[in-house]
Amino acid sequence: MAELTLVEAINDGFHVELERDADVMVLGEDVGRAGGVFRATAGLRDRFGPDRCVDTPLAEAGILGSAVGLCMAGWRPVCEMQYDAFSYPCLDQLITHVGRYRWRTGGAMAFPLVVRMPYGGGVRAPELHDDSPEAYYVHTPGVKVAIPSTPADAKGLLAAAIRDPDPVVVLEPKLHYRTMRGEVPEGEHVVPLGQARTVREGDDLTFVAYGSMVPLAEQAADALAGEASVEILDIRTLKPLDEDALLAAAAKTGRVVIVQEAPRTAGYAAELAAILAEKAMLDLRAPVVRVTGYDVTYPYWQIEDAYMPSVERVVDAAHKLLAF
Amino acid sequence: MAELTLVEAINDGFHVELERDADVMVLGEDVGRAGGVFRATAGLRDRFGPDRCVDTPLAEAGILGSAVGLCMAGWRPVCEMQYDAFSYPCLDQLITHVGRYRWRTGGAMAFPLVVRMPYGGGVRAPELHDDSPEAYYVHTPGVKVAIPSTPADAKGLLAAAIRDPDPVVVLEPKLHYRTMRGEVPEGEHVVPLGQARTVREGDDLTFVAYGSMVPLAEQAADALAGEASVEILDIRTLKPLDEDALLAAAAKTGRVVIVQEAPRTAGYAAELAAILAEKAMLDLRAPVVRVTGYDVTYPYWQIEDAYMPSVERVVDAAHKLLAF
Amino acid sequence: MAVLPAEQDLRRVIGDGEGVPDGEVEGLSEADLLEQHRQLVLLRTYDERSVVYHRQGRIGTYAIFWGHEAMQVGSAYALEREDWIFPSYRESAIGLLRGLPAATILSWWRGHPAGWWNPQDWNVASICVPIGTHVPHAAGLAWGKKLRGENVCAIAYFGDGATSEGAFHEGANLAAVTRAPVILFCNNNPWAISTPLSAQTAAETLADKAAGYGMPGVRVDGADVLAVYEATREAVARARAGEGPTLIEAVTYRTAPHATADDPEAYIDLERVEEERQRECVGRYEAYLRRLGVLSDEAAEAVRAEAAELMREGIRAAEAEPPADLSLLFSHAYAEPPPSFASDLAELRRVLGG
Amino acid sequence: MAVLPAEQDLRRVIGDGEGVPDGEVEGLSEADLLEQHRQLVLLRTYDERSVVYHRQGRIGTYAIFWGHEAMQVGSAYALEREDWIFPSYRESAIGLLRGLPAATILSWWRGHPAGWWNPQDWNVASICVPIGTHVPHAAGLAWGKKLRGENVCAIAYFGDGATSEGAFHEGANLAAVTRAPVILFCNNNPWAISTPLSAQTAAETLADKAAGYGMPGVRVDGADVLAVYEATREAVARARAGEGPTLIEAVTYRTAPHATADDPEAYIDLERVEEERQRECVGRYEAYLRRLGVLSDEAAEAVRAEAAELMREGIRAAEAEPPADLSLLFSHAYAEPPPSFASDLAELRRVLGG
Ligand SMILES: Cc1ncc(C[n+]2csc(CCOP(=O)(O)OP(=O)(O)O)c2C)c(N)n1
Ligand SMILES: Cc1ncc(C[n+]2csc(CCOP(=O)(O)OP(=O)(O)O)c2C)c(N)n1
Ligand SMILES: [Mg+2]
Ligand SMILES: [Mg+2]
Repeated sequence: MAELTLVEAINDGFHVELERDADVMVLGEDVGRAGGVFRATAGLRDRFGPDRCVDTPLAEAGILGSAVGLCMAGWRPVCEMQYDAFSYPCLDQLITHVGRYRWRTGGAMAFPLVVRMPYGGGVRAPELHDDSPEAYYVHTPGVKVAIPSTPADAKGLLAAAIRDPDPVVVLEPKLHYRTMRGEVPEGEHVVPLGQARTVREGDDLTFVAYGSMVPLAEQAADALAGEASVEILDIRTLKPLDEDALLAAAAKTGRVVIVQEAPRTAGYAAELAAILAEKAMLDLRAPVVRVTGYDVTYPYWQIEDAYMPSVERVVDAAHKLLAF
Repeated sequence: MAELTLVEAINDGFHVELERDADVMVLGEDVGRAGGVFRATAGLRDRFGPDRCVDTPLAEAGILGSAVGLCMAGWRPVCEMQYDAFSYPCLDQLITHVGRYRWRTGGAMAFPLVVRMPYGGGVRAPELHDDSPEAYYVHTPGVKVAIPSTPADAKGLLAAAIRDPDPVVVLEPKLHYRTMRGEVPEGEHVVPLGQARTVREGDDLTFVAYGSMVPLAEQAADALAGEASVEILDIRTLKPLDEDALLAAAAKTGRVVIVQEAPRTAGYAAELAAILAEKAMLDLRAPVVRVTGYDVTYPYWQIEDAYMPSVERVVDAAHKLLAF
Repeated sequence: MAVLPAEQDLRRVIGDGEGVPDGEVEGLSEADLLEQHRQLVLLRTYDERSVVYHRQGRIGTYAIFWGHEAMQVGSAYALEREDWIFPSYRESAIGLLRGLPAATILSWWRGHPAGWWNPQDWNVASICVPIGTHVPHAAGLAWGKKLRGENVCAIAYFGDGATSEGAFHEGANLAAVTRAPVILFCNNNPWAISTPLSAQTAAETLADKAAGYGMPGVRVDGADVLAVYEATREAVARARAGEGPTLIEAVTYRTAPHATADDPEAYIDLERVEEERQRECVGRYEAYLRRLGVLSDEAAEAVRAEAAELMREGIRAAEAEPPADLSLLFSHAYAEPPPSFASDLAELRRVLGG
Repeated sequence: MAVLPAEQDLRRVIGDGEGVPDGEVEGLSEADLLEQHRQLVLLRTYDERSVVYHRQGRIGTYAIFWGHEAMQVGSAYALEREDWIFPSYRESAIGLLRGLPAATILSWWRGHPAGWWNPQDWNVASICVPIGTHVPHAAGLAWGKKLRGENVCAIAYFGDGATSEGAFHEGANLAAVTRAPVILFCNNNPWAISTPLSAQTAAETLADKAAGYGMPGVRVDGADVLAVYEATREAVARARAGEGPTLIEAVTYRTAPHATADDPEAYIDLERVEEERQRECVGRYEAYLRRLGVLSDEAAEAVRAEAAELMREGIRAAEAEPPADLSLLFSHAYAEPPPSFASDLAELRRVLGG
């Protein structure tokens, strides 16, 4: 076990996977010479050569579109989108081809590509470096979506995504790239897709979160210490969802707060709440509450902390449920 | 009152609005010379000239991007995306600019543009002429979304969208473009955004739907005649949502079926269900059930009817709730 | 070879039997010439029969390619079997040239799962519907094969309208930067449904776009199967030599509706259409072969009969396909389907069954 | 005017004081020459101070434009006040040339709402962050103004990397088709963060892309303010004459990091950077003016002092801005905010208040 930051864990995962499988290649803007603007791909170009860690032209749709062709040529391309909001130009390729091509071939051809990107706010960055676009990806058939919340999961989910026979989108909480350190297994480390993680056990309340909202949920749970014992579920894979874990965590306490950084309306938290409304009716002792970003453009960074779900807002929601 | 098909009503609305306001212009692929592949813009080029009904190059991002500039020049552009699935290239402009530009200007500049497109399946078309992409649009801050289900609303919501100071996306049920006729008020006709429509009153069950799923909900309600009396709510404007109407319709029966054609996961029905899970808890007598398309690529058209929500599936859901 | 000088360097091989002399293409045997004729007739027959089948309600909406056959045959004939073809809906039947059964393609237009072939069986990618989006796929495949040291080219077919799409631009640029062995084949027919080329671009020629990517751009008469063949052969040679992509602009005219659903009367000049139909590519090539004394009436008749039979057999087989099973809704979306698919399918069967 | 012949038609006016003679631009008075000098110094000062302010933690991440001043001043000087400017983050301070307060731009980099100006007050659009996506905006505005019979041009600034984006392509094509009076101004510096031009395109020059859109393409030395001015003036004249857009490729070299967050040592040749810094545009222009005898030490000093004072005042004013109120989260998203906004804000105040 090594103690690594979240982005170091991703870099470590890349080195292990490219070493393990010669078909894996990395492409994107500035992933090669610079090793990525966050250094997630540092050292790959020197170690595996410029053909397996490619600085592409500045063209997100072209990157993902060519990755489709690379899959057809037998590669397992891992595409980096430099930031969340700069992934939008690739949505067309993702929706019209990446998620559909396997189906088109009657299952005869696999498209084992990965699209990964830093996502989320709180980093005092200029406009459009702060988005949480997971809902766009989750709603798209044919693609899987994972979001790690710890260094170990960041490495393990990336490995699982790279090894998966289907397209996987991985969003990485950039807020914690360098601010979060944790124990990370050395060498090969795979966290299977489709398995949620129980962060802590509790009896009175259940917090459901993923990515950068997991540490926040933990802080909120700490703030409630003495008052209520909180179960925290880290979804980890948004699609396919570990529905059993969700239902179990909800049934255990009957009081659920879902925390999501993205704007509320039609965000992923709505899907989780809808599943509970359909399948956990008799287990729920209180309304299902969402604590989310607001339905507005991500703001000027001087007030971004007020946009982001906060410990205060999660605790407030918890109090509502406890008082219900 | 004239008896028009749904697409005739849209065309009528265009003629009225372009006549009323010289700042309104239409642009898109084949909207001019051909009057649109569905004839929604027929006659506009001849009547208002090639500068107010423009055949653009084949470039969806360019169409919407230039519409942003056209707004800055004082126009009210109405952009046609030729089909649902061909609107995806414009998502980047929509998310990064259309929904944000007013905010960037501190509210000083308005972007009164409309993006409209035929959407949905059931028309025996080749691949990618059948998508229901509303969730992508609804989740995007700064844009409003409307989906009519009748000829009169198709005209009235288009007029409201054109007159609205903010960007509005209008999805039109292409399945009913020519198969649905109805009374349409002549001349100016505006259906305000943000108001749902009670299609019929009922006491035992509530069906919530929009667009092409509204007639289906009505057929399902007919099929249940004698067995249960069904309230049907047509959401009409997905954002801003008429939340009061939704909560009232749910409270009235306590048993809610939401019908959506799009794939289930993270679709708009999830948002409706989530709102009920948070705000209608004490009114609900049964789980909130979603009847939706499946989480797969829209299928080969020979089996598309099995993909689409059917009267049978809605009735089956209704029986579940009645038996709960 | 002798290519005629033509307006805007439009390359031609076939003359007009009068003032304009015939040229010839080096290295093409009589057998090659007749095989390309057979292929032209095959595509022409497929297209004409498909329009009939559509009228009879036996296939759905269909994108007509009447008059585009020479572009498809000439270019595909310059490829090896290992080379990959990325067709748009306009080249839906190009797989026939590699033995893909007519029934398969007809099934595609019938919306039946039997129409979705395995691209690896024919090195023919799935029919691309969203305009221009397959250009990066072809670039990526060609680049990826090159990286693996496989000597394989790719060709992507798209129209004049497609050159306006960002996907074309990003794919072409990426192909050039990676020196991918890919041919970007533009069918300039010069309409995008109802939008004329003049509303599509202000460029003098579409080949002018090539310089902006640092690749050669070639203009060829798209109704001249031999000129198309020769231009493509040169592009393939460049690609195999590691010199990267080529943009070929094949100029023709869309004399048929965009698709069976389209009525061009609203926007097209029907007299112009009539003129253009006189120059259609199959007749032109037959006349050329006859002037060369290579094609006999019997041979031509035999080829037509063979194609007609293939279509009869094709539609019969397509219509003989058993109805698609519901379970196909959930097949092929993922390698390992999520548990929800099984329960969704079970519920669907129960509901429809009951 | 006398433009020097240069490699790949790179237009120059300013000589090197030795072998290469100075040229001059017709119609520019001494006052014009000095005003452009003032503007160069203004931008240079803004940039250098901003880097310091960033180190002091007074502004956030900042995109440095050291060495890009001549491109911005020369091109903007060829515009009228009614003409619209569409800057990228690289031209964040170009509004200064129209009197936009430094405090406003500094506030943008400070992430404070005071940094979001009203574009109509200055005919300077919002700073565009997503690469190339403002090209269609500029095209649309110019087209829209033309349709209204207003004699207004637009200019869009973007980099070499931006030319790879589909948005650039679609915007440029649309501008040409509509003959929009817009100048597409490409700052070829020739890096996109760490990606060299050679990995961005295989084209010989970026100006070669112009032919593909049917517009003129001009290459100019981006460190020569007068050459940039003159080329832009010609493009503006064409635009006003109804002849449509022009692509200007201004060639320079990025000698600073991409932004304050970037460390180029990993990818750039530092010796090359040093050489290039010797050719930087402000010093070159000052030497030119001195050779002409137009610029005195006092005048130069005065201009620098004025600029320094403007920055001191700017950062003071920016830092004097009151903290942004939470309610701004919900302002400006919609003309009429939905009811949910009021309750969201009330809840937020309650929660944070308590
Ligand atoms: C991205 C996208 N936008 C719109 C369409 C609808 N559409 C189908 S064919 C067509 C015209 C294509 O013209 P062109 O590229 O010249 O090819 P052609 O049909 O003439 O062969 C359009 C707009 C589409 N299929 N994909
Ligand atoms: C669509 C998009 N993708 C990626 C980025 C991240 N990014 C910011 S600047 C930059 C490089 C731009 O290079 P260039 O166009 O040459 O302009 P320059 O910065 O050199 O002025 C990149 C990739 C972005 N801002 N937008
Ligand atoms: Mg065409
Ligand atoms: Mg650059």
